[in-house]
Amino acid sequence: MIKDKRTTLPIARIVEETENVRTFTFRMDVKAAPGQFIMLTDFKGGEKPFSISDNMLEDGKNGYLSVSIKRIGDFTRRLFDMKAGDIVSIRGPYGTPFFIPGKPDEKTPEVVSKIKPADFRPVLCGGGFGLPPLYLLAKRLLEAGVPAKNIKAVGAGRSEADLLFEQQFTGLGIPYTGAAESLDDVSAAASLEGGCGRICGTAAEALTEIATETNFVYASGPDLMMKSLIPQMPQDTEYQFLFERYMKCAIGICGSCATDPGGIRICKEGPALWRHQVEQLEDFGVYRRTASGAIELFENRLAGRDRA
Amino acid sequence: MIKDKRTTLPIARIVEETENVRTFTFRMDVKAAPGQFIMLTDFKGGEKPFSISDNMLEDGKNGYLSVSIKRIGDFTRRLFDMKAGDIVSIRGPYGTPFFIPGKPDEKTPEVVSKIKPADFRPVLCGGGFGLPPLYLLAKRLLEAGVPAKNIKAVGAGRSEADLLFEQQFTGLGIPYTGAAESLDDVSAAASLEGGCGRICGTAAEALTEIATETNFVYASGPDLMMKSLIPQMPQDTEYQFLFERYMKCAIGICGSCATDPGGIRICKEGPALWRHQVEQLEDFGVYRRTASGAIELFENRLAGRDRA
Amino acid sequence: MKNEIRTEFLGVELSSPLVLPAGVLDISFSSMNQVSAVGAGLVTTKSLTIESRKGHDGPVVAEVEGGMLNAMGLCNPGIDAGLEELKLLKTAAEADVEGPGNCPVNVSIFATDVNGFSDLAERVNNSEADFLELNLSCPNVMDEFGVPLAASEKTVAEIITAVKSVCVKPVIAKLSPNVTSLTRIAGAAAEAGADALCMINTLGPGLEIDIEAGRPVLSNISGGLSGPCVKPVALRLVYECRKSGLSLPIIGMGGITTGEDAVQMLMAGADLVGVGTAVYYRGPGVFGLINEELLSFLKRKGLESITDINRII
Amino acid sequence: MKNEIRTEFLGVELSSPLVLPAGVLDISFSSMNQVSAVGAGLVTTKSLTIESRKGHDGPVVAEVEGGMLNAMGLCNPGIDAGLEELKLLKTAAEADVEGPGNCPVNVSIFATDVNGFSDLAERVNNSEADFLELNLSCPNVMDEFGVPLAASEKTVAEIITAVKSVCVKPVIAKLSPNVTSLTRIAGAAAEAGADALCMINTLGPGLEIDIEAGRPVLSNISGGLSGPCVKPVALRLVYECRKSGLSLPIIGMGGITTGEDAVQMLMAGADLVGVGTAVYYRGPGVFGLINEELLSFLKRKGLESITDINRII
Ligand SMILES: Cc1cc2nc3c(=O)[nH]c(=O)nc-3n(C[C@H](O)[C@H](O)[C@H](O)COP(=O)(O)OP(=O)(O)OC[C@H]3O[C@@H](n4cnc5c(N)ncnc54)[C@H](O)[C@@H]3O)c2cc1C
Ligand SMILES: Cc1cc2nc3c(=O)[nH]c(=O)nc-3n(C[C@H](O)[C@H](O)[C@H](O)COP(=O)(O)OP(=O)(O)OC[C@H]3O[C@@H](n4cnc5c(N)ncnc54)[C@H](O)[C@@H]3O)c2cc1C
Ligand SMILES: Cc1cc2nc3c(=O)[nH]c(=O)nc-3n(C[C@H](O)[C@H](O)[C@H](O)COP(=O)(O)O)c2cc1C
Ligand SMILES: Cc1cc2nc3c(=O)[nH]c(=O)nc-3n(C[C@H](O)[C@H](O)[C@H](O)COP(=O)(O)O)c2cc1C
Ligand code: FES
Ligand code: FES
Repeated sequence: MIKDKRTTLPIARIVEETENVRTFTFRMDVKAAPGQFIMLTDFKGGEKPFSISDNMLEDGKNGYLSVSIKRIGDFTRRLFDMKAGDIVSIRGPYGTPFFIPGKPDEKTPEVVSKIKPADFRPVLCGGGFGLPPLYLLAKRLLEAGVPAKNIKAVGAGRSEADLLFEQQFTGLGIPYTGAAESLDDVSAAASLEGGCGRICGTAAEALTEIATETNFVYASGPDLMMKSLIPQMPQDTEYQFLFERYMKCAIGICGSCATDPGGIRICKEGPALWRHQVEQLEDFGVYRRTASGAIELFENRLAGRDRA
Repeated sequence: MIKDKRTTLPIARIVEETENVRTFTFRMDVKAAPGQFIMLTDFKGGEKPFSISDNMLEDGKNGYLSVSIKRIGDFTRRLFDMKAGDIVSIRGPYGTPFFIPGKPDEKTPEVVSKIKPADFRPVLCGGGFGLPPLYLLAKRLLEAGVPAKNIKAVGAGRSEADLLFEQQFTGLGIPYTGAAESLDDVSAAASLEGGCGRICGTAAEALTEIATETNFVYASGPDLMMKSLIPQMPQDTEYQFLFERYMKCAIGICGSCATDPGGIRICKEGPALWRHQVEQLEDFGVYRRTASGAIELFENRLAGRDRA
Repeated sequence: MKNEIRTEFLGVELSSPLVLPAGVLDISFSSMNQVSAVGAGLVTTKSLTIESRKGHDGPVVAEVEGGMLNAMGLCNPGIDAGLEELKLLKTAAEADVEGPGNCPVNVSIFATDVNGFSDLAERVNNSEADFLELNLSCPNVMDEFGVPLAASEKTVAEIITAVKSVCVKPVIAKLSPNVTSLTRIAGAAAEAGADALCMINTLGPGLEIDIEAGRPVLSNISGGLSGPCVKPVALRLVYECRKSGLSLPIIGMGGITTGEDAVQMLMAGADLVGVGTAVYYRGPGVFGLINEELLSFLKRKGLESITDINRII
Repeated sequence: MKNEIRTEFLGVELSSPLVLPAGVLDISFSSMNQVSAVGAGLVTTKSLTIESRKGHDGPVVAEVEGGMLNAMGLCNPGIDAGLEELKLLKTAAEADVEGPGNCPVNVSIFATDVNGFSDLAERVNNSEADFLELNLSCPNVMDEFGVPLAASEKTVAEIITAVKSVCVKPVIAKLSPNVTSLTRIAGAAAEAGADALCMINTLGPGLEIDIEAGRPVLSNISGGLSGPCVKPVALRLVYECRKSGLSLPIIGMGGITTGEDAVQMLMAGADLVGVGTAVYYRGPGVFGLINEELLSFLKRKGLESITDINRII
């Protein structure tokens, strides 16, 4: 019996979110928890991880699965050349999803497991294509009984065009702060009353402004972005970060995605890690491993190319 | 996942039934239906089929499985040298078991499927080591609500020593007729009132005498013995016969046990066959296939050695 | 008949591309007739030898994860009795008014040298056989006969040349996966004049140990591996033969259990598809089931025939 | 530590006969440390090459019935970076007060010719490595490098001779099952001076086709088969090496997933037992689980140590 069946199917729909980000939707009836990812291939060389951003159509129709993809290199460029109806192949969902209040497991820190949904006041902070998986998370939080007004979303990016999913979050009644290093219209940087608006700055700066009543932070994005949030959180705030590491097998055997020094596999024990796990990482924000397994320092990397 | 697990375990108990027949009991908790068989090996060359004769100890303790084995050739001789505690290995149970009234399936002839247990009046007729599996059948018939007085058992054999399981059947309250071609004490051939006693003759002769009220015949034994019963049954009596054919795989792929001309596999569709299946057999009582698959006519075989 | 996928093979028309391979439900005419009736397009006899063989002592089979080990030991009634079964099969199939039992027959033979094969092949000339298959690859009689003949290009070529010179039936060479390069051996077989290839025979062989007894489960110690887990190896070998330029018809087998498996085998480059061990998992009716599954795949994809998927990867 | 089954291997004491084989959770010091901590007695690095390799494009794995295909393509950071991980591993293991992470390390290397292997072997001399393993048998880079080196007795012997002449560490030759006679190759390796053998590398390789796309699932087309279904083949090969008189220590691997499997491997003739793909089925904790299962088997049978079951069939 095969545990891990592959599904090869036509793309049901492609929606352009920004010039470089598109949401691909597939007719696939699987249980997908927020933070989990799929491996996607077109059988033309390359199979890559993408976080699940939704599992229904806007009209509420179930049995769909969406991922929002940023055009970066060869593989994603090929995807951007595809049309609805073209065939791709998916395996997954994989990985340990985000925590949902009221549903603790043995890994949930005690203080968090006691929070009732009604008292849960999380910030969902995503950088670039890190934001879409937080949209599925937001839906699940609402379903679990967390009031929309308790939740705040921060979308961060280099420019305004990188601020994803504003409509989707506000559509759920969740205030959305866009934080960009450069804004097209600087005057758009309004006051963040109600946590809604734009700031010309980083995710961390946005968090400082809106996190006053926050008791939990979910973040998803580049290591450095996530790391920059920690000093801005009120003391002792528990959090979960969604990690990216180079993925090959996605089923926990090749070791490509393992973090140092504990060997936590991002494809299995992650992508969502708890604060107590994050605090033990030595590689976090310092280096990543490339496809060969070689260590690449962020310093050197940033000197070269920046993709946040 | 392995469907067909082997169990290797010590022999729990060996009981001598007659000089050449011993009952081997194993501590094995499996669902065994009457007519089914196991494949038994000692890993010293040879694995042979034996019918399940019981699945509990006399004191009613469950979780046991028994087979009654006749010493015939090399393999069974080796078994007779074994003691309780020695290790053997078993796979199974295999095959389609006997019909139990009240539990028809799609293969059960309509007239039979309608008979209520209380109206079921079967004769259980076994030749040599064909009798023990009928003991498990008798137990299941009683459990299904067939009254003991409705059931008659016939044990047939060459000599009195071949008349097996008399005590077991009478212990269940089932009258037992022993039919032997030679009786030690011919005066023992009493009247068969109540269907209990001895006759000096064949299984067929015994059936003629006791089958007056019978509406079903179960038989188990050599082909020729079973075939001889047919003319003695009241017209239109439905029956099931338990077949033996050369078995190798016991899981339906090698074709060793297939019958002609329909290809019915005794290890799968058999050993228990219905009258309508039996009536189509061309090999029944005419020939068997040897270990090589070659056809061996009974005529020639009987001229050589007779093992009934 | 509704589930027909008519296919041509070496000039003979078959009602299905599914083949009953040597060794499964094919000792007696009855079994072969039954398998033909439920949907096989071609049935193969058990590998026949000059003299009858009772085969190895039991246990002869052991289920393992993903498949099965067997060491039947080439039990067969001998070539003469085997060819008698063919006569019975033809009679039985003709008697069957429904007709579908009447499929072509491939006679498998096994010998240990060139003369042995020629000898057997000549006897097959005057039989009802449609094809002759040379089992060059049984892994279960190595203690008796040494490394399978299919391990040597030279031996394979010699046997095929000799058999082709005496045999009037199309000759199929059955090859072993247990060699460093099956592709080279397939090439040698093609060059020597084989009309088609059949691959793969069982893999390994493999050993399973009963830890309670501390003994091998099979009395022959090891046995050939077949069933679902050998499928990837079979597909790769068929594919590599095609990639190497081999154009002979191939009967592809090894673990084919579902219509999806059969589609894969056709895509890899096989022309017919053998279904053996799957009888254990899905019963003899597996032939009808796979025919149905194959047809419904073609339909769903809007394809006319299996030639549309054949060799496409 | 409670689940210890102390074992000696080439003069080094191990806390368990279980080995992490090359290619599974062994790219970084962290993974190796973790596997050591949960019960492996010896960990092997990913096969290291002179230059770093990013490996094949995905998909690189495909689950199949009874096992898994992989074509990672020998991704590794290169020998120098790889040996750096060893330093990190030793530091990390020493920092771990609980201690069990501190197990010996086997460095696997891969090259395409004698000089390449000698070169790599020399670099390993001055490292923290306890053993050196020669991967002579990767089936996943055949397009790039041709048939595995382990297919030729002569090549195997040459490489081992050359490596032995430069390397101060005990040398383990890792062999391929995909040859006509592994036993002969094992014999050649022994004669050339290998200190131990490791078998088997992945089987086949195999091909899996996606029928919807009409494309091979793996970007490399084929990939090596591992996992439960290769166990019978691995057991048979280890057993045959022993039967042929080979007395070198053997690390037996291929599909070992449970304590029962490990017992079978020891009975077949292995001295240590590799556990790779089982990590997929049972997680990295599989090492601890198998240690427990092995111990409870020994206990139930009233045996003192694994030498009581070693090579008993
Ligand atoms: C858990 C996880 C979730 C992800 N979710 C999303 C998502 O929702 N949307 C999205 O657009 N992107 C996501 N990514 C990143 C995405 O996988 C890469 O952007 C993509 O693989 C780039 O491929 P490329 O060929 O276009 O670019 P390349 O030129 O091949 O690579 C560009 C960069 O992408 C990253 N990358 C490439 N291959 C992999 C790989 N196999 N595993 C991990 N990172 C890789 C590396 O950082 C690399 O430097 C996620 C990554 C991970 C690990
Ligand atoms: C379904 C079935 C149920 C059986 N139940 C019983 C039983 O409950 N008790 C019992 O004593 N015997 C039973 N037998 C018969 C038993 O299997 C044989 O008596 C036994 O195999 C003889 O082995 P041997 O080596 O001692 O004798 P051998 O000298 O090898 O054989 C003597 C005869 O036993 C039969 N036989 C041998 N091997 C096989 C085989 N693999 N399959 C079928 N028949 C074989 C043949 O008729 C052969 O001529 C049953 C057979 C079948 C097919
Ligand atoms: C029980 C059994 C017996 C077999 N006997 C033979 C044989 O006599 N001759 C032969 O060429 N192949 C024989 N084979 C091999 C099959 O013909 C086939 O090549 C192999 O089993 C792979 O196909 P499968 O996985 O569909 O069974 C046998 C296989 C099995 C399972
Ligand atoms: C993902 C993966 C990567 C592997 N990489 C290597 C490798 O780099 N070098 C090597 O010698 N063997 C490699 N192997 C083979 C294993 O070391 C082992 O020989 C094989 O998988 C059989 O054992 P298993 O069934 O327990 O996995 C790899 C196996 C897997 C599954
Ligand atoms: S990608 Fe996580 S272990 Fe392979
Ligand atoms: S014994 Fe019945 S088919 Fe093999």
